[in-house]
Amino acid sequence: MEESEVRPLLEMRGISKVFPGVQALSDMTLSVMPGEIHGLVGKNGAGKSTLMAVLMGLIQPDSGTMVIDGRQFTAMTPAQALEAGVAYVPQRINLMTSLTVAENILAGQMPTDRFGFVRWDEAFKDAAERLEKLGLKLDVYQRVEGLSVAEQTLLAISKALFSNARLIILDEPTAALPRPDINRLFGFVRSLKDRGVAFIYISHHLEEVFEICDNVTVLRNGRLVGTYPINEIDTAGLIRAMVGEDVEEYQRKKTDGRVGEPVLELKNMVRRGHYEDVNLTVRKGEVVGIAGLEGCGASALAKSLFGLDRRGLGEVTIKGKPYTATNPSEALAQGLAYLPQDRYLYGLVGGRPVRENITYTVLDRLCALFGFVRLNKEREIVAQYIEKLGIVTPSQEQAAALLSGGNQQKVVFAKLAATKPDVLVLHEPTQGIDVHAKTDIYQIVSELSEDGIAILIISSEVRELLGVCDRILVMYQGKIHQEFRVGDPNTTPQNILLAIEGANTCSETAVSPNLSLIG
Amino acid sequence: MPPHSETQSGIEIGPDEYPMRISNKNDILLFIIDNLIWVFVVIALVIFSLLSDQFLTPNNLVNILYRMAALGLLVIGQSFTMITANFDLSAESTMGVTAMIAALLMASAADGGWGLELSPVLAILIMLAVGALIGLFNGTLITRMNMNNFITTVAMMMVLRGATYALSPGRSISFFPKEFNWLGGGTLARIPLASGGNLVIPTAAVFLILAFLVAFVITRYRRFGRNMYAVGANRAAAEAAGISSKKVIVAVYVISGVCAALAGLLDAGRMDSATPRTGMNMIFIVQAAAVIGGVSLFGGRGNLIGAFGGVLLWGILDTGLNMMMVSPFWIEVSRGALLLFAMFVDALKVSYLRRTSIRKALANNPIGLQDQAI
Amino acid sequence: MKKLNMLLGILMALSLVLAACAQAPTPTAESPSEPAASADKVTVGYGAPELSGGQGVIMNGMVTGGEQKGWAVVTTNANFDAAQQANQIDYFLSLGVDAIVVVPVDSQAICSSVQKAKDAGVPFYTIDRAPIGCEINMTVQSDNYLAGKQSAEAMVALLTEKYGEPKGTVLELQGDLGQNVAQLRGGGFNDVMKEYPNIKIISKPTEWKAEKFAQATQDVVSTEEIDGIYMHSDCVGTTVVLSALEQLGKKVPRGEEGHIFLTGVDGCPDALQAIRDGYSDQASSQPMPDFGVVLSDYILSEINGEEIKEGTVTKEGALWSPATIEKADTGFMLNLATTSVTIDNVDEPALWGNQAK
Amino acid sequence: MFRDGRLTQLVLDRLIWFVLLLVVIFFSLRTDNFLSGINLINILLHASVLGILTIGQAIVLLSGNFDLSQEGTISLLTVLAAWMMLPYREMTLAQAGGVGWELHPFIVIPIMLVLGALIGLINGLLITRLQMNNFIVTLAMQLILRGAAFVISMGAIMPGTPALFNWLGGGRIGPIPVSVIATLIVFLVFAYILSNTRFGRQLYAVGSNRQAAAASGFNPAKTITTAYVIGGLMAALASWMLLGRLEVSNPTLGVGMTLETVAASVIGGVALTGGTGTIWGAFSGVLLLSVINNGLNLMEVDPFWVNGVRGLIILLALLIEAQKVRIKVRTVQTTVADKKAAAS
Repeated sequence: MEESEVRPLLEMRGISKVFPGVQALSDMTLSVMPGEIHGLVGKNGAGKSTLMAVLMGLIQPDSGTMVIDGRQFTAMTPAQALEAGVAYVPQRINLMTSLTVAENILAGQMPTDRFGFVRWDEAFKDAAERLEKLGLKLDVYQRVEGLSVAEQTLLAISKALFSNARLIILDEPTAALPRPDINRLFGFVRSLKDRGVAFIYISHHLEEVFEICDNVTVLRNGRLVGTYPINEIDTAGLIRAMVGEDVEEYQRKKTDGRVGEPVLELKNMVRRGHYEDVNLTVRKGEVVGIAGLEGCGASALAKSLFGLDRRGLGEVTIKGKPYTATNPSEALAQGLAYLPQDRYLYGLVGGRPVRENITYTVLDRLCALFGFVRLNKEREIVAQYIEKLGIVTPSQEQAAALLSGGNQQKVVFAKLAATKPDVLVLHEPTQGIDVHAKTDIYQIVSELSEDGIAILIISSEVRELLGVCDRILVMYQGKIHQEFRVGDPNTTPQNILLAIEGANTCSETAVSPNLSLIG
Repeated sequence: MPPHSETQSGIEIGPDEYPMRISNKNDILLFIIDNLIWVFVVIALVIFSLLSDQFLTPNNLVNILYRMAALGLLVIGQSFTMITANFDLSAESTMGVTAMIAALLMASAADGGWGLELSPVLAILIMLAVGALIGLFNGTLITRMNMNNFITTVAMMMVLRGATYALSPGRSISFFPKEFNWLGGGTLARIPLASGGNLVIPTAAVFLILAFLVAFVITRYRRFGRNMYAVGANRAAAEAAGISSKKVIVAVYVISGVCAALAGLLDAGRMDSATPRTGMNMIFIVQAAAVIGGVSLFGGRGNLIGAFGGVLLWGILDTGLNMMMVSPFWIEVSRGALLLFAMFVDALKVSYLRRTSIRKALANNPIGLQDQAI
Repeated sequence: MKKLNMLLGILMALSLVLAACAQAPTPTAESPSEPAASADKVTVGYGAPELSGGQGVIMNGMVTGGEQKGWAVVTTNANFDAAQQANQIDYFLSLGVDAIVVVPVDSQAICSSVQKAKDAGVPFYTIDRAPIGCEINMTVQSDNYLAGKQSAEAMVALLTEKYGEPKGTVLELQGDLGQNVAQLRGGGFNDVMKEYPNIKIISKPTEWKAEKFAQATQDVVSTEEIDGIYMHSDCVGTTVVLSALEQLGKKVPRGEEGHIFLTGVDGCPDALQAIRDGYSDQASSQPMPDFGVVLSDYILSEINGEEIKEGTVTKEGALWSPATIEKADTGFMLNLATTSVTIDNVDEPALWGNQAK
Repeated sequence: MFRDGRLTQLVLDRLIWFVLLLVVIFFSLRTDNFLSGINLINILLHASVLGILTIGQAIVLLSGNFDLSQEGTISLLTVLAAWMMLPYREMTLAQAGGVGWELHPFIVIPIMLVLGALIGLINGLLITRLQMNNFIVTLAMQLILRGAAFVISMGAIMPGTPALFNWLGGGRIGPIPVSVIATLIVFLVFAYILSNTRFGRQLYAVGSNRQAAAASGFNPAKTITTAYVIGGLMAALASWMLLGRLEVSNPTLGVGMTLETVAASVIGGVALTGGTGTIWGAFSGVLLLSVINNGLNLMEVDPFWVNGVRGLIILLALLIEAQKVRIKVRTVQTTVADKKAAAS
């Protein structure tokens, strides 16, 4: 009993992995105690995913050993990993969308009677109960394809828990979650922690790492930088460890909102159930942020503007001209471009070369007679944007899917910027992107705004908005709830977070982010 | 499975894989819509019984089942593979080759057989085994060798048909023992009718219904069945849930092979002979029946009851058109037109579902983009 | 709204198509409304194995034969599918036809249906192919095996004439080897050829597909020294093979250097024309249109309760006459003579290939 | 060299050509005049009609759909063309003349192409506008079209199409058949179109990620419809070629060609799920099939076995081809790793 207390649940020693031409991991060491929440941070390509792949048995390490709960492995199969109690919750949720919630929860182990026949009533009951325990309200009869992204994420995490995992790897779990869900998740993670379940928590949201983790391990270029107790390091230090040198928080040179004539104007936009009397103006060269909880109406507003969704009533003008687009092509034609939240689904055509992805929006302008693309002109333009946005790619012909997250996002940016829009709507522009790339993206945003483009950013990262925007609008329950002008004394993260929560302060939600922001 | 393939066709938002809860009006409506295939079946029955007075006789109705028996078995096998997002185009040839092998085993050398003159039971067992083996082979090639299931089974289709021709060679073999023909050609009972004459119940008709029932129970009430859906819906996720997708896929191909062998048995028994062409050109019709019945070409959707409806519909069209004495020159056209019509009504259903987005699934999936983009 | 209108439009269009199909002009069938088998009117069910080439002719023959007698002839097409044919015979039985005439897709598989017809007391006849292994009322055929032999003999003669001895290479373009027509036509041909070891036979299956006739000819003729070509069906083959030869620059008229002998079974119009033009040499012409007409007489007589007797049948000016009726174990067999058509008798007006419909 | 596995990938992407090479070697060893010039021309000749059809099929597949109606289009258009061109002949049995319009080929050919395009358009509209299942719609269309061919011809053949019309299918320029040249040109054209035109981009985008394509301002419905129209056009072109070569119409023409075209495309690396594959890949598939058919015609194979052997060879080819997937997986992993290295 005694030694099992002290014995770590997971111990990885001297793990090395060489891919032809790249040392993905060298002599990595990682040790997780039972009931520990262990942060794992590092830039994209630092080796986090490779390390996890080794732990999941997806990749066989060249050297090194793993001890899971006293059992020693040099290499293992995914089955062994599962059996040893390791579960992985990926960033991009991977569920059986055409099947019911219950079946997704019980996949592979549907309850059967003694003749081996599936007992549906029990299945649904069981699934419902399990979800109930997590305080998760989901219709177990519903097909997963009918759930929202947030719901799907929660379901995926719950699934991992149901598979009796002792060690759960959470990879960017909060990427698509609104604050209350994050709190629920964290609360739940903590409750499990008390029961001795260990977590490896991978995230780019450092404040969350500070909020939830006990220890944090930093990787850089496939090597271990160090493992720190969370209370012995601060944000700056962590970033320093990740990046290798000091990077101060990004601060864009703010323009004064009054200069420049209005470009995008919304008057009394109403779409029942989504948003009501939204009035806002974005001026030339101005960057306006919209903050709010999931379902506060911001994303609905953005989608509607771009024609991905019905618009409802209300008047929209761009540079004084009425804006009437009902679908993306019209939207682009009338000067409004939109960077979608899910770049995998709406942003990129992963299988196609970077070159094509960048010029999709401007083909018409590139086309000569009979729609023949003028290739050299195309290459020119693409080269420009690759250079301008600093996209790291071996060639224009590289398949977009093979780029790192940050570079993929830059490609999407290039695609939009190429249309020379008057208005650019960005939805979570830095989601799942490493710190370095984020800074690049912010740089890009400010350059674009200097080009005179009116920019509207919808983001859940308050610090990001504070860094980039001139004004920050907070939406709550479909209405514009409050406006903050950056630079005003009362424009503090705390106040904004409070506003996001709808001003009525419930301690837990208000306090936890503060901690991280103060750090 | 590419996202658009789903939005392509209505029927893939077909009957549910889970027991329907009839709690409110919407659900009842949904239930009807989800089982639209049966509405088609009824409509077809009505139309044809109006057009031809010999149509709506008990014997004729039973005979529809009897005639569709072989097709039905193939549809079962195909549905199993399709639910796991695979095709088995070799089924039609498997049907042919197994029937021929059984015949060769039973026939005397004089009748062109191998002169073994095996007992029917033995022959049947062997043909089923052969079917299973073929399935095993298909499955192994596809899972272990990473070969494309569509094209692999097409190649197998050629190989097996060739084998049938070569084994026979080219000749039909006929006149099997009664026991062999019992399943395919035998009659189970004769029920005297008030209108005079007997209602003849062929074994094949009953067997077909039983087979579909069993298949349905397997796909809905056995773990294996649910694993099939899991694999078809999202192979990676299924793997993550500890389901060995390769095992499942191999298994469904074996099942498909056995079903094809049974189809061969039914056909040979009914015709009392095995021809080198047995089963030829059936596969597209088989897939059509399955798809009309709501089984998705891309896996994870549809159920066996629906597929049964598809078989029935096809049988009714076939019988009806022939009994209406449509000129053979026109019959293909009519069949195609009716098929198109069924698909069209089905499409209406989907657009209705989307308008009154009863199901979030439909509201969510991006069909909308396409409409507005036009 | 626009969408809805379009839906309606298409709905209309489709229902029109359907209507068209339902009341399709069925030259052969009575309108479905009135019961097919009424006491006064004789109804005959005719099952064709397919409809292209010679089979269309045979069906038309049966239809004309029936119409002359004022019968209703219900026609179906099995598309080479024995099971489908069985279905269609079931339909005939449930329609209560007075007689069933079938060109069997498969001579053995047909027997199960024959049994059903017997049980229902409906007389059963076949055309072109006798059943194997069961007894029916009567078969009207002209021996496919014989036809094959005739073509073979013609080919042998031509080769002997060319080389002074029977030798050379012959390309045999086979039908679908899964059907016994092809088997008989091939069998007759090869049984003759067996006796001439110096004649090399290259056999290529074509499944009756015109493309495959062309491809096989192209491939073989361009790579081998071919003296002659024998086609299991000159209806499908003649034009195709000749055009293939032409494209190879090997379409040479009779008598000139490098002429490739062409023989085949069926005796289709274009085959006869080719013989006239001197590109083809022989066709074993079967009196296909007559099958039905002749048979209809015997059906009538049986309906009137008369017996069919063995012996010889003669008809003025008919090429098939004199024909013999004999009692085989598969029932009465009326063998119509096959005519070996060469340049000498190609203009014989009685040849079906020379007749207009 | 193999460091980033580019060379490996280069080879793997073209593996099908090596498989083709293997098959060619096999046949040239087993038969005498396989490699003779005239026979190579034969191979190309047989590749022509199938090739044209496969282009259409491949493009529809790239958009993520099937087109089973092509073979029906062939049946109908060949019959229709003969029917419109040939002089009226009193219908001798089994063989018909035309309707008596005796239209000039220059009128008939455009009609054929227009009809082909029209059929494609109907397919496309039914599938995109009404969300009908592409598989069933085109299958039904196939039944209808072939049925119509039988209705028009009453099953009879119509021989003797005019020489002018036959030029494409039967004519030769020097030793080279016109159809071969035409086919190669069409392949070039479409290879270029797919890589270098707006439509090509849209096709691939829609095929591989419909939502992203729509969000980039494309119109998936339009693209798919266009794909079907091209499919129909190619079918019409193929009909012209085929009828020109055979010089006789027959309602059964084209039976079973759908499988061949899909097979050729897939062998050539066109994915049934859309978005991946190239015209040249499809071309390699076509070549492989026609090489096999031709080789079997030259080889002394028992006719009963021909089809079996054919299937076997295809199976083997696939087996070899399939092995690349495993190796590929590894290479891709490495490339990703590289990117990561590059990023950090």
